[in-house]
Amino acid sequence: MLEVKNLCAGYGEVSILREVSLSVGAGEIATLIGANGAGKTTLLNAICGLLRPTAGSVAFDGRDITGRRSEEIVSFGVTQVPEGRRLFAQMTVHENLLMGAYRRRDREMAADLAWVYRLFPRLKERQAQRAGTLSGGEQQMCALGRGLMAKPRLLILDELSLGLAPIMLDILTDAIREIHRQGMAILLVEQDVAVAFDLASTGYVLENGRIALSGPTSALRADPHVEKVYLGL
Amino acid sequence: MLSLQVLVNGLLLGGVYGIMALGMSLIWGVMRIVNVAHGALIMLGAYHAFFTFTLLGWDPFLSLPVTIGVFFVLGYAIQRFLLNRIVRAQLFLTLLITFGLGVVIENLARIAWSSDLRQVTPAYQGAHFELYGINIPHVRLGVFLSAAVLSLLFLLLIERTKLGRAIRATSQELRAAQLSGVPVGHIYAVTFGLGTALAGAAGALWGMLFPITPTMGGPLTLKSFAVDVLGGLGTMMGPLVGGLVLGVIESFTATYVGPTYPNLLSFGLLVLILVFRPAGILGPRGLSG
Amino acid sequence: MTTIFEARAVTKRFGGLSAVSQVSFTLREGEILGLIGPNGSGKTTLVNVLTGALRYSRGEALFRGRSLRGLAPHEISKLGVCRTFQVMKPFRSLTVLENVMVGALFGKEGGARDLASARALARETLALCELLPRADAPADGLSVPERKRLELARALAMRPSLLFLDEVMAGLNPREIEEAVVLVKRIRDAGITLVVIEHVMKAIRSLSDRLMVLYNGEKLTEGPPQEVLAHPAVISAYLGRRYKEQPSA
Amino acid sequence: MDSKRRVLVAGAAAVCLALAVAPAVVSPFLVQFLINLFMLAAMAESWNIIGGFTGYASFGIAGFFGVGAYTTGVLLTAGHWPYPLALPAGGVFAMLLAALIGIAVLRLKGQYFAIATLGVTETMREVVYNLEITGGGSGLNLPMVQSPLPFFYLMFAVLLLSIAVNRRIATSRFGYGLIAIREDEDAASAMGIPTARYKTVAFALSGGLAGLVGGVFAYWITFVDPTEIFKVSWTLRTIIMAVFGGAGTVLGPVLGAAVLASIFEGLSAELVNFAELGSGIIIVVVVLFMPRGLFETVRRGELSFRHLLRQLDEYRA
Repeated sequence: MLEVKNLCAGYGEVSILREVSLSVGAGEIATLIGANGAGKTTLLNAICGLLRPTAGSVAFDGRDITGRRSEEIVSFGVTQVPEGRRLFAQMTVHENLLMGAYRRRDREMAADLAWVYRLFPRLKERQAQRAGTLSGGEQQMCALGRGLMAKPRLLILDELSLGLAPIMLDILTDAIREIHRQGMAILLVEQDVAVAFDLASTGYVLENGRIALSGPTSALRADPHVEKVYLGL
Repeated sequence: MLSLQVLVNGLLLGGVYGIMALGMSLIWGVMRIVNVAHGALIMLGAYHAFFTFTLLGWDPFLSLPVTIGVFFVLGYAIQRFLLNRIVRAQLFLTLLITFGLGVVIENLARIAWSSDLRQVTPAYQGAHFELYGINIPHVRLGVFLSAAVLSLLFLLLIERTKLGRAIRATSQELRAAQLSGVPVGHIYAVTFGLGTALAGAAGALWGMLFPITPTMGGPLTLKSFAVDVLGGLGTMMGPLVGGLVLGVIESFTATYVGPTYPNLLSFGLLVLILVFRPAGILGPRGLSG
Repeated sequence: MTTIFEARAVTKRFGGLSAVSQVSFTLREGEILGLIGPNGSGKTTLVNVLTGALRYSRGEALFRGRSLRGLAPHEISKLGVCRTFQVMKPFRSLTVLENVMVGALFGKEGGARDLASARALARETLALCELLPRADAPADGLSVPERKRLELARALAMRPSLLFLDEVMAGLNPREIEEAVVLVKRIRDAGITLVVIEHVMKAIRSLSDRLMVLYNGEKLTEGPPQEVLAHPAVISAYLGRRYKEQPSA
Repeated sequence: MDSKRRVLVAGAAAVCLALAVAPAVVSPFLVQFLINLFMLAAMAESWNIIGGFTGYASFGIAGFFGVGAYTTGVLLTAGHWPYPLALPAGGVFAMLLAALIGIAVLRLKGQYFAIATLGVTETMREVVYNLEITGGGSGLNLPMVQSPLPFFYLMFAVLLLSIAVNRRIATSRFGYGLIAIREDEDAASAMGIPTARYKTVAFALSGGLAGLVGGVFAYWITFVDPTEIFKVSWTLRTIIMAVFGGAGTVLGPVLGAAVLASIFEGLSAELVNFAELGSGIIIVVVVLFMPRGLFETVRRGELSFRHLLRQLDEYRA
């Protein structure tokens, strides 16, 4: 479904990504882990059209989407829930969710909205509330809901676990499993190694702009390098 | 009874101040651009109303929708082909380029239509009526009501429609808007178009109350600044509240202190508010950063 | 070794949420304290409060017995308490050498106040940080590791007595981390007390004399690295719930 | 001094010599043009201290220009002060006023600082407009001086002073502090720079120099009225010259003033009607194609058309 080949990107003269390749199969959950500053968000921005890559290619369902504008990429079915949630703070929860469906012309938006509210009942309670007044976990739910409203075929989650209380994390990971059961492919970019390996079947380890390791998460979990770099024991 | 008359005069004028400042506040709120050419666009709006009135015989109030349409297209083009290129440049470059634009517009007008004073004088120019002893000229009331209706329509557009949501989303969280599929370049152009349409309408209304000259723009840009800062920069209701408040304050100062003092007050107020309460009356706290 | 620095119940609240609450610790001269904790645990906020970038909500900190509460950042750095920034802040239009000269010119009292001696001190500091060959390059042309070393060099040129290093090793590959560890040790040997904030456990373990762990703005524990890293609460707070319990997925 | 600097100094000396002799040789029209050029260059240099080095784009330079003009004018007429005393007094008063206003206004950043300084200028005009001593709306008349020669040398002296101040700043600890504030104020403060104090001093110096220029201008033109002297276009023309020439460099603003003043003057000579229009178009073109200024663009060798087009995309939405 998503094919990234030898992607290079950066800001001004400083190049950050150096020939990164990764792929996400249909209906699969893949994860990308790495220390902050390793280039994770830069990679996502290059995929989603916020940053023009300097080399390499990005393909989705066989179609080359390298360097296309972000609004086009969303309508192709690739949606990113950005790091730090970035909700429209002054707008209500309901309006935030509607914004997720900005590109859609179809009729099923009402049905999708109902599904999101079933997935996150707390959002339904707070739908008329301003998004800025929600707690950290609730904001994360709203951001995830907004992404789902775009009815993507590939959902990219950037640092979902950031600053979440454990119980909230469990709710969100369960939600991800439910979403995955609906057949949606997910690319999980994470710092929390445990959550990442729990959910994803394949994993990529990004270090300083390069894919250092990749493979099934079961293998990665036991890999000494991962343990050394990400736990330092 | 005089103070009631002064209050009403202030409020009637405050309506135009509000609509004038609303255009600037919208452009500032969404793109963080201070549009120094705002006054020049208002001047163009006045001339547009004047020429549709004199050449085509249209009533200035009825020609408002046309003015709004024409100026929306003008604003959309200015942003799309000129300002979108520098929207992420440092601040004073955006200030400079809009200043350059203002000078170009002002001088084109001076060359095309000369500098002599023009005035939109519909048949009912002199008509007025009494209400509890207060003299209310038809034109001033018409201008106030048009400004009120326009503000209401504008607020509905921003608060209730999908386009309005996209504009608000872009102003609050640019990256998230892009990731939700909002074509940001287009939204910026629409926003500048709306801001220019409001400026054009304000110009048409202003032209019914005061003389029209190519150089009327400069002071109006500064007045819009003062109203926006007073009301709360970048908020929707701020400019309207600020306009009414400033209209009343100026009206009282002109009557009780002296005709030359209102400007001193409005600009002095502008500086004091910026320094001590930059958020203005309605704005959120801590906008000074 | 004498106590050089003492934080007493330092608290910082933003609205209702307290980003840092009741954090107290002491530092001995020439010691390296490692400060670790998951993202959003308040590490950088704590440094911002101690170095004057943010105001205290409660508590205070003493440097050589003198309270730092209420002082502006430049007054604190004049006393010799300096910091580097997690998000690097080079002076882009200046060269690498000029960036470091600013540190020399405005650092601790009694330093190089004229351009010539500042330039000399800057060169010395660049040599220490192995950046001398890049002295005349513009600051925005540097690679990530080089920029990290520039942040370090700028702070060193201020001749600090106490230096807060905020994630100078983030994003470095293993070899670059090794070099950074050597460099930090050299700084400590020059008699500077250090508080090192890092995620890279390997570096923290080899550098720190003592470790302090922050979690949700509170001090979870403090002590020698081996003891702290084996502490169950640290494992689960820092690593996340499930990694250890079910190794096989 | 290495050879490059020796050439530079020799060149500057030659220019000064030529300018010193010029008034006796050249036509009265050109003398007026040169006085005007010196004035614009001196204004651009004074703005450069706060806008170029410190990175705080003040839109209030016309305000202090006007304060200087009025102070000198009032001291000269009502106060009967001798001009050699009235002129520096005007500059000092403008400097003190700038320091006072600076303390309040410099807490603001970016757009808010710009709008506040714009508001300051407007407020100054309205104050002068309503004061008796300044002649209110009808303006202030100063004693006539026959030949423009003294103003030629005086304005030139003020220009040299403003260049000297810029040079002194550019090569001093204070200058490095200002540049650090421009580049990143948080980092500057953390590195020990007393940012509030440095910004206020820079703002005061800038205001004082502009006041001096105003003092010379008032006596040269012998008539000062509020709407003319506090005009926003004074401020913005000054800024565009500094930016066009290269804000943040010592001689950039002077270069910018020389080039643009000649173009504006040339325009107004031929197509009198279109001079202002021309200046507006130039401002738009300069910001679009050379946001870093002529000086920097030439230094980077980016004057070619291809580079200029690439410039267009740098700040795209």
